[in-house]
Amino acid sequence: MSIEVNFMIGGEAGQGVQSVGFMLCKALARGGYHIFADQDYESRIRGGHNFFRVRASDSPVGAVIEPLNFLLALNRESIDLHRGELGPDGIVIYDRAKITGIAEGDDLFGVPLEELAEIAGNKVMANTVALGAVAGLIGYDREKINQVLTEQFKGPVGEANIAAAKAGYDFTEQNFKGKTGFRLKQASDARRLLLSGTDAIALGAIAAGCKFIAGYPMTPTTPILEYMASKAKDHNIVVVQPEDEIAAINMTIGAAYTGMRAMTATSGSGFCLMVEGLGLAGITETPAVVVLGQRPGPAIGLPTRTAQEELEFAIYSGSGEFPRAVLAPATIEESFWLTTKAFNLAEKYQTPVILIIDHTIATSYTTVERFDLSKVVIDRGSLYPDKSVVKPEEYKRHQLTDSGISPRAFPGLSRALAITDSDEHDEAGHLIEDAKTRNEQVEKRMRKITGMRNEIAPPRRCGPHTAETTLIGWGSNYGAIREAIDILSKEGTKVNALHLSELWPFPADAMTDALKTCQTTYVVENNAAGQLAHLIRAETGFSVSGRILKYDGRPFTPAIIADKVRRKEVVAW
Amino acid sequence: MSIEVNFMIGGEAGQGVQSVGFMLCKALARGGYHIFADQDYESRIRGGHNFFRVRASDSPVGAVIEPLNFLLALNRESIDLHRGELGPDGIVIYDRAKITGIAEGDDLFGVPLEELAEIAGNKVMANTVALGAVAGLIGYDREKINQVLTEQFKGPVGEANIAAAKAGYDFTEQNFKGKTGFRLKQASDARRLLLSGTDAIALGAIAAGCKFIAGYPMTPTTPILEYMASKAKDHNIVVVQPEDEIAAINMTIGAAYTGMRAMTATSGSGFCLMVEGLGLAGITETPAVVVLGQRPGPAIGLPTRTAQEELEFAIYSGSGEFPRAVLAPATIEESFWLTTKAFNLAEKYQTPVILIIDHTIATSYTTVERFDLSKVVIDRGSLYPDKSVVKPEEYKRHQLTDSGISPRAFPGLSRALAITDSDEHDEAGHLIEDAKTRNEQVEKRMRKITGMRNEIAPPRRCGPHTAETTLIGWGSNYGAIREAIDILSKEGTKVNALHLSELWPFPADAMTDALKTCQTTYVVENNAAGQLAHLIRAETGFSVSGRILKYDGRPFTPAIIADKVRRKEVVAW
Amino acid sequence: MVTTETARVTTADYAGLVPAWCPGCGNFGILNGVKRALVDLSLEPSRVLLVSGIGQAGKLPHYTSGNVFNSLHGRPMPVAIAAKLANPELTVIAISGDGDAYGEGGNHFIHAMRRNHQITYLVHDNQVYALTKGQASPTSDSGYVTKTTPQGAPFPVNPLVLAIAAGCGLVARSFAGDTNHLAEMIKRGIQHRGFALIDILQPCVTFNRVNTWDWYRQRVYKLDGEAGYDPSDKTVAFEKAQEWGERIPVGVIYEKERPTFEDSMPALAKGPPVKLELKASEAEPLLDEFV
Amino acid sequence: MVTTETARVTTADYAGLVPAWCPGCGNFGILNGVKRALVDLSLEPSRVLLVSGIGQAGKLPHYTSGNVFNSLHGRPMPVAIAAKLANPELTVIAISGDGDAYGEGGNHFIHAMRRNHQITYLVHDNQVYALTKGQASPTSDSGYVTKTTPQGAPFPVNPLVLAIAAGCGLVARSFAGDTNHLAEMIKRGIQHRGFALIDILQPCVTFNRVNTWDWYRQRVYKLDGEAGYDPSDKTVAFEKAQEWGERIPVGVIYEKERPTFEDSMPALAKGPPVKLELKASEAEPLLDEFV
Ligand SMILES: Cc1ncc(C[n+]2csc(CCOP(=O)(O)OP(=O)(O)O)c2C)c(N)n1
Ligand SMILES: Cc1ncc(C[n+]2csc(CCOP(=O)(O)OP(=O)(O)O)c2C)c(N)n1
Ligand code: SF4
Ligand code: SF4
Ligand SMILES: [Mg+2]
Ligand SMILES: [Mg+2]
Repeated sequence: MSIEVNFMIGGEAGQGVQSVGFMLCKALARGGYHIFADQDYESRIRGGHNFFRVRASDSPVGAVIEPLNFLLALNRESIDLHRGELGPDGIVIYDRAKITGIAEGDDLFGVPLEELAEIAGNKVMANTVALGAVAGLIGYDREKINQVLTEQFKGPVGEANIAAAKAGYDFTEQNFKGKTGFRLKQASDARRLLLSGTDAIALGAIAAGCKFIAGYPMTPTTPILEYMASKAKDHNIVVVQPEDEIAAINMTIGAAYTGMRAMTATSGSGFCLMVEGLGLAGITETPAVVVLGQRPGPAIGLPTRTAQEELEFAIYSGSGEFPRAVLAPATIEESFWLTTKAFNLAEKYQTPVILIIDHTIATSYTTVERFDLSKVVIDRGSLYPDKSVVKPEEYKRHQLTDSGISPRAFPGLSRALAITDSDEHDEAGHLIEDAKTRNEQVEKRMRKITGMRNEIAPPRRCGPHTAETTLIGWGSNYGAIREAIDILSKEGTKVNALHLSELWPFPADAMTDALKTCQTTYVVENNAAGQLAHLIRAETGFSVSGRILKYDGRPFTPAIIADKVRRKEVVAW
Repeated sequence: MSIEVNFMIGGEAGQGVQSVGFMLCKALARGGYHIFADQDYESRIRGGHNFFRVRASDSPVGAVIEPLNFLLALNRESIDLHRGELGPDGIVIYDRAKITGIAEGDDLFGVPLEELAEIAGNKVMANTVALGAVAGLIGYDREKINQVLTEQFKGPVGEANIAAAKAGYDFTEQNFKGKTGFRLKQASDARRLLLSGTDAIALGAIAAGCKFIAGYPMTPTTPILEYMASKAKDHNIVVVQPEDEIAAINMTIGAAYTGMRAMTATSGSGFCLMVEGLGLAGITETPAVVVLGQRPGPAIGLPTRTAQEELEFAIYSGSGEFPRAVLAPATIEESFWLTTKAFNLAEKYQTPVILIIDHTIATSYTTVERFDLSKVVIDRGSLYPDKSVVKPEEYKRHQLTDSGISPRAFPGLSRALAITDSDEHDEAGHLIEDAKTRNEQVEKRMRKITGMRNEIAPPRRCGPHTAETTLIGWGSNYGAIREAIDILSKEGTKVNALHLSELWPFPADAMTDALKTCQTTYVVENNAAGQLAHLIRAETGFSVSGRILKYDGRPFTPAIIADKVRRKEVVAW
Repeated sequence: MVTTETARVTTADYAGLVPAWCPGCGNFGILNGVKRALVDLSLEPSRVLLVSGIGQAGKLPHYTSGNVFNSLHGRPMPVAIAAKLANPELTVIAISGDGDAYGEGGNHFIHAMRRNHQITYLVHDNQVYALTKGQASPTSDSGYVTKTTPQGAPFPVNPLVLAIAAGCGLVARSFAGDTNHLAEMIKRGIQHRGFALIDILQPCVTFNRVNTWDWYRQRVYKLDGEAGYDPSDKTVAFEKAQEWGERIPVGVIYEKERPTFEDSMPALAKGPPVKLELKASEAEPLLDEFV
Repeated sequence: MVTTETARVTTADYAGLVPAWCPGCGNFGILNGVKRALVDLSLEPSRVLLVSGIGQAGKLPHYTSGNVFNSLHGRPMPVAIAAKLANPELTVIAISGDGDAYGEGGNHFIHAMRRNHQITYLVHDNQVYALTKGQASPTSDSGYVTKTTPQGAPFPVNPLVLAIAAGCGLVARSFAGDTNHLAEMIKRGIQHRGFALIDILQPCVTFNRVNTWDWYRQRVYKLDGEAGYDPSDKTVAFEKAQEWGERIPVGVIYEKERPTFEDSMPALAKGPPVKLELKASEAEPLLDEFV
C-alpha cells in the first residue's frame, strides 16, 4: 500500500499560508517523500482567500488530487470553503479561540494556535504552532521541522519558532493521539530537490551558462528574475530590471548579439510588448530565450491564476516570418532540462526560443531527483574562429550556407566586425533592396527550420500503446492526465495519452504517426478555444474527437479529467 | 478588340516618378479609361531606383502585366533595367542629351526633355515635358493633361507646366507621328474615382462615421492618417499623432469606449506594439478598428515593398483569447466597403477588428465606379437607452446575454456609469477572482464569435464552377489571379479561383463546401510559409496540393502565376 | 437614491466596493482625498471618468463611483487622453502607481505633458512595485534593496523635475497622510486648464520598509507656508522640485497655463465629437476630389 | 590593409558604403564628425559598436565601419545598454533620429539617463520624421505644419532640458554644419564616464523647410565662447538648455559625473561577462540549497 497524504493550508493573504505550506513541503521532502504542492492566491497582498495544497507520497506525484486529509485553517473562510473537500477521515486544524460557531463534527481538531504562540514568544508565530500541530498529528520527525525552521528564521527568532512548533506538536500529540490514522515516518533517505517551476528554470538557465537576464516584474515569472538577482554577485550574472518589457527583450537581444547567453521572462501582457523584438532576433539571427508564463487573459485577466491561452500567440507572433522554437515543459523537472535545451536551440539556430509555461508549472512545488549537471550540454553552435580575419570584409555575419546557419563572431572579441540589421540585408549585414538578395536571405533563414525540426522531441506516449481514448495534452496538465489514465484504467477503461512538450517546429510526422493508432482523441487544455487541437489540425490535418477545456483559471485535477472522459463531457469541434 | 496600354515611368527617388505617374493615371482616367497602377520604390528619399507602372484599358483591370508599351525613362538606370520589359512595339522616351551611349534601337524615342523644359521656364519641369511627350505619342486629348496640371500646380507654375507639356506633346507629335501604333482617344464618359487603397480606406472610414484616428507614421498606412488629418477641420475628425503605437491603440480604445468610431493604422512593427491593446479591447469589449498594412519582414525587412506575412499574426496575437474579425480586401474598391464593415462588426460585437492589407493594395491606384454612399450601413450595435438609469448600479456594462452582446452606454452621456476593467470582471465591470464569474464572462465573450461568423462572407469563386486547378488567394493577389485564369483558359487549361476577403472568424463551412468540387488546389501567397494554406488546414482539415509563393517583396503578375501553374512550379507541403 | 442635476453631491455618491488594500495602506488616504475633492467640486459621478492602470493604485476607481476604465499597466494616459478628446465635457482623472506612470508608462507621461492634454494625473507614489510584491520602482531611492536589486536601486527619476522639464502646466506633490491637502491639490489639478500632475507620497506598509509613514511625516513640509515661493518661476520650481531627503516639499511646485492640446483641435469646434451625428453622406464631397 | 593593434587608425579605416541620403543632407556632416572623433581617439573599428535605430539617422553605421547593430525604430538604447554590460571593453555609441530617440524611444531615453549607462548617444535632430516623409517629430517647433499636423505641431520636447531633468551626466548640443565642433563633442561624450547625450542640429533639406541650414547657422552660437558659463551648475544649465529661438547654444550644456550603472553591477567584477567560461557545474552548489 502506498502512503499518501493530502494537506491544505488556507487563510488570508498575509497570514503566511505560503510559508507554512512551503515549510511543510520541505520537511516532508527531507523525510524522503515525493511532494506536489500548488498555490491558489488572489491578486492582492492582504486579505482575500488563499490556499496551498500539499500532497506527499512515497511514490512520485505530479498533480493535486481530491480529497483532503488535513485542512489547516488559518481563518474561518478556509473552513467554510474547504471543509467539504475533506475525505472520510479528514481533519480540520484550527484555532478554536479565534474561529467559533462552526457546525460541530469529528473532523474538527481545535488547537489554541495563538495562545501557544504567545507563550512561545509572540502570537505572530501561530502559523508555526500550526505547522508543529500538523507534524504532531502525523507523528512526523520533530527534527525535520526544526531544521526547516532554523533555515527559515535565523538566530533567536528561529529558536522561538522551534519552541512554537514544539508547542503545537506536543498539543496535538497529547490531545489527539490515536484519533487519526495518518502516521508519516521517514519514507526513504532520498535527498531530492524541492523546486518550483520558476526555480527549475532559473537553475536551468544558470547551468546552461546564462549570465544575462533582463526582466520587468510580472506574475508568474518574476521569481526567475529574483532568483537570478540573488545569485548575481556570486555567479556574475548581469540582472537588469528595466523600464518596460520592450527594453527587456531588446536588452536580451543586445547581450546575445554581444556573445552572452541571455534571457528574459514575462507573461502575456509583457510578451505582447516583446513580439516586435522576436522579429528583430529573427532577422538579425540573434539567439534570445524568452520565458512566457501563461495566466488567464485577455489583457490582465486573472493575474494570479493558470491558463494555456497563448500557444498560438507564441507560435505566430511577430512581424514577418522567421524560425523559432516553442518548448512547453510538462513538469517542473522538465522545465530545467528544456531551459538548457532552449539555450542550445537559440544559439545553434540563432533565433528566438520561447519557453512557454503555465502558472501551475511556475508556482507549484515538487520534488525531483538531483539534476546530474554532467548531462547538461552547452552547445553554442557555429562560431567564427577568432583572430582569423585579416580584412574586416572577410567576415560575413549572414553568410549563406546549406544549413542556413552562419558562423557567429562577437563584437570586440576579434577583428571580425559583427554587422547586422533589422532591415533585410546581404551576407555582410548591410541593408539591401533587391529581390535576389532578399530571396537568398529568406530562404537561408527558413532552412534553419529543417535543422530545428530534427531536434524536436516527438510526442510522448503514456499508458497503454493502444486505447479506446487518447488524451492529448501540453504543459502542466501532464501530471493530471497521467493520473486520470490510472483512475480510468482501474475502472477498466483503456485510456492513454500523447503529450507534447516541444511544440514548434511542430513534430508533424511523429504526431501523424502517433495518431494513427488512436481511436477517440480528446485534447485537454486550459483554454476556451482548444489551441492545441487547432494546431494539430493545422500541422497534420487531423481533427480530434473532442476537447476537454477548462478556463476558470484553476488547474485540472486527475478526477476532473477522468470524470469528463467518463461522461464524454467534451466540447465538439 | 480591347484597347490596353502599359506604361512605366522610371527614375530616381526625388525625380518625380510618382507625380508624373499619378498625373498620367488621372489624365487617362478622365478619358474614361480603367486604370491599374503600382509603385516600386526604395526606403530612401533621393536616389536609388523607383518606377511607377500604369496600365490603362477600356475594360476593368486589377493587376500590372507584362510587357510594357511605353517606358518613360527619367534616368539611365531605368533604361538599363527595364528596356528588356518592352513588348515588340515598345518605346523608350528619354532625354537624349542627358542619357547617352545606349545601344541603338528602333525603340529609342529621344526627346530633349530638359531643353524643352528650360524653354518653357525651368528645367525642373522636364517631367512635365515627358508627360506631354507621352500624351503626344498616343495622341491623347491635350485638355485632359492640362486639367490635371492645373489642379496639381496652381497659378503661374501651372501655366508654365502647361507650356512644358505642350512642348513635349508637340515634339513627339511632330517627330514621331505614325511611328507608333498606340492611339488613345476618349474611351468613355465615365467619371470614375481614381484611388489608392489607403484613399479608399480613409474614405470608407469617413463614410462610416469614424471621427477619431490615432496613428504613428509607418509605411504603407501613413497616408490614411494624413488624409484624415487633411479633412480634420472640415469633418470634425480628431487626429492624433502620438508618441508611439502603444499610445495609438490605447487612444483608439479610449475614444471608442467614450462612444466614437475610432481607428488606428500601422504596419507589422507597429502592430507588434498594439497587440496588448487588442486584448484590452477584447476584455473591455471595446470596438477598435486597426488597419495592418503588410510589408516584408521580419522586423523592418523591406519597408517599401509588399508581403502577406502577417495573416496568422493578425488572427492569433494578443494575450489570452477573445473574439476578433480579420478582413482582407481583395481590391481597392473592396477596401472601401470592408472598412465600413469593419466599423459595424467592431461596434456590433464590441471587439477589435483588423483590416489587413498588403503594400500593393495600399499603394496601387485604380479606377472604381463612384461609391453609392446611400448603400453604406452604419450599425452601431446594441446601445443602452439614454436617461433610463435611476440607480447607477442598474446599468451593467458586461451584462450576460444570449448573444454575448451587452448594450453599451457611454461615459457622460447619461446617468449610466460605464465601468470596465482589463482584469476579469463581473457584469458591472468590477474585477473578480471567482471561477463562476470568470466562466460566465469567458463564455459570454466567446458567444459573440457565433454572431460574427454569420456575418462573414464565404469565399468568392472566380472562373468556371469546376476546374482542373483551383487557385486560392487573399488580398491583392485577387487581380493577378483573375487574369492568370484568363491566360490559362485561353490556352485551354481550366482554372478557377477561391478568394477569401473575410478571413476571421474563418468561414469554415463555406470553405469546406467550396473545396469539395476542387481538384488540384494551389494557394497563391506573398510569403514563404503559406499562411493561408495553413489556416485552411487548421480550420477545415483540408490540405492544398501546393503553394505558389513569392516573398521577394514584389507583387505577383498574372503571367508569373500562370507560368507557375503551367509548370506546376509549386512548393509542396 | 435618485440623483438629479440639482441634488447636492455627497460622499455617499462616491461610495464603492470594499478596498482590497492592506490595512494601514496609504491608498486609503488617497481614496478619501479623491472623494473629498469630487464632492467639494459638486461633480456628479456620471460626469467623471476615472482611468487607471494596473497596480494597487489602479484599483482605486473600483472603490468609489464614476465612469471607470481600468486599463493596462502603464497605459491609462492614452486612454484618458482620447476619452477627453472624444468628450471634453467629462472630467477625466488618470490614476497610476509610480511604476505604472514613470516606468511602463514613462513615454506617455512625457508626451502627455508636452502636448498639454486637459487631464488630472494622480500618481500614488509608494516608491515600489507593490502589486507584484516589492520590486524597485523608478522612484525607489538610490540604493533601495529589493529582490531584483540586491545591489540597491539605481538613481531614481524625480517625477516633478521631469514634469517641469516636459512642460507640465501644474506640478504638485501631496501626501496620503494629509487628506485635506491632497483634496486641495486634486481640486487645483482639476481646475487647472491643461495637464496637472499630482505626485502623491503613499506609504506602502507591506513592502516599503524605508519610506514609511514616519519617514514621510518627518520630512514633509508645506510649500504654501514658505514665504515668497513663486510657483510660476520655472527655475525656482526646478530647484525646489529637486529637494528630497531631509525635507520634502508638498504643494504646488510649479504652475503656468499655456494652450492645451484640445485648444489646437479644430475637430472640437462643434462641441464634443462624441455627440456628432454619423452620416455616410458626409463623404460625398470628398469623392468629388478623386474624380 | 592589415590593421594591427599598433597601426595608426585613419579615416580610411572608417570608410563605408555610399550613403543613400539626399544631397545636401545634414547627415553627411554628422557622418564626418563621427569618423573624425573615432579616428582622433585612435579607436579600432573592431572595438567600436554602433547601435542605431530606424530612420535616416539609423542608416549611419552602414556608411562607416565598426561593429553594427541596426535595431528597431526607437530601440537602439536597450540594445546598446546590454551590449555595454556584456562587454564593457567596447566603445558603445547609440545613434537615433529625433523621432527614434524622443518619440518611439522616449521611455528608454529617460531611464537610460537616470541609470547612467556608459553610452554615448548621438541624436540627429532634424525636427522631423524624414524617412517616413515629413511628419512632425517630438522636437518639431510649435506650430510646424505637416501632413499629420495641419493645425501645427504641439509644444515640442526639449531634449536637453529633459536630459538634465532625468539625470544625464553629459548633455551637449552640436550642429551638423560644424564637423570640428561635433567631433569634439562626440569625443567628450565617449570620454565622459556615464551617459552622454549629443543632440545634433541636422538640416533635412527635403522635408524641413523651416529649420534649414541658414535658420540654424543664423542662430547657433558656441557656449564655450560664453564667459563664465559653468556647465556643472545644474540650474544654470537648466536655464541655458531652454534657450531656443533667436539664439541656440551649442556645446556642453551640462556635465557632472556620478556612479554609472556598470559601477553598481557586481557581475562585472571579474571582467567582461562575455569572456566568462560557461560551465554547468556552476549550478552545483545552488542545487544544495534546494535539498
Ligand atoms: C505589461 C505589464 N507588465 C507587467 C505587469 C505586472 N505588474 C502589475 S502591477 C505592476 C507594478 C505595480 O507597481 P506600481 O505601478 O508602482 O503600482 P503599486 O502596486 O505600487 O500601486 C506590474 C509590474 C503588467 N500587468 N503588465
Ligand atoms: C515601430 C515602428 N513604428 C514606425 C516605424 C516607421 N518609421 C521609420 S523611421 C520613422 C521616423 C523617422 O524619424 P526620425 O527618427 O526622426 O529619423 P529621421 O528619418 O528623421 O532621421 C518611422 C516613424 C517603424 N519602422 N517602426
Ligand atoms: S502592498 Fe503596499 S501599496 Fe499594496 S495595498 Fe498593501 S500597503 Fe498598500
Ligand atoms: S530626407 Fe532629409 S534627413 Fe533624409 S536624407 Fe534627405 S535631407 Fe537627409
Ligand atoms: Mg508603486
Ligand atoms: Mg528626424
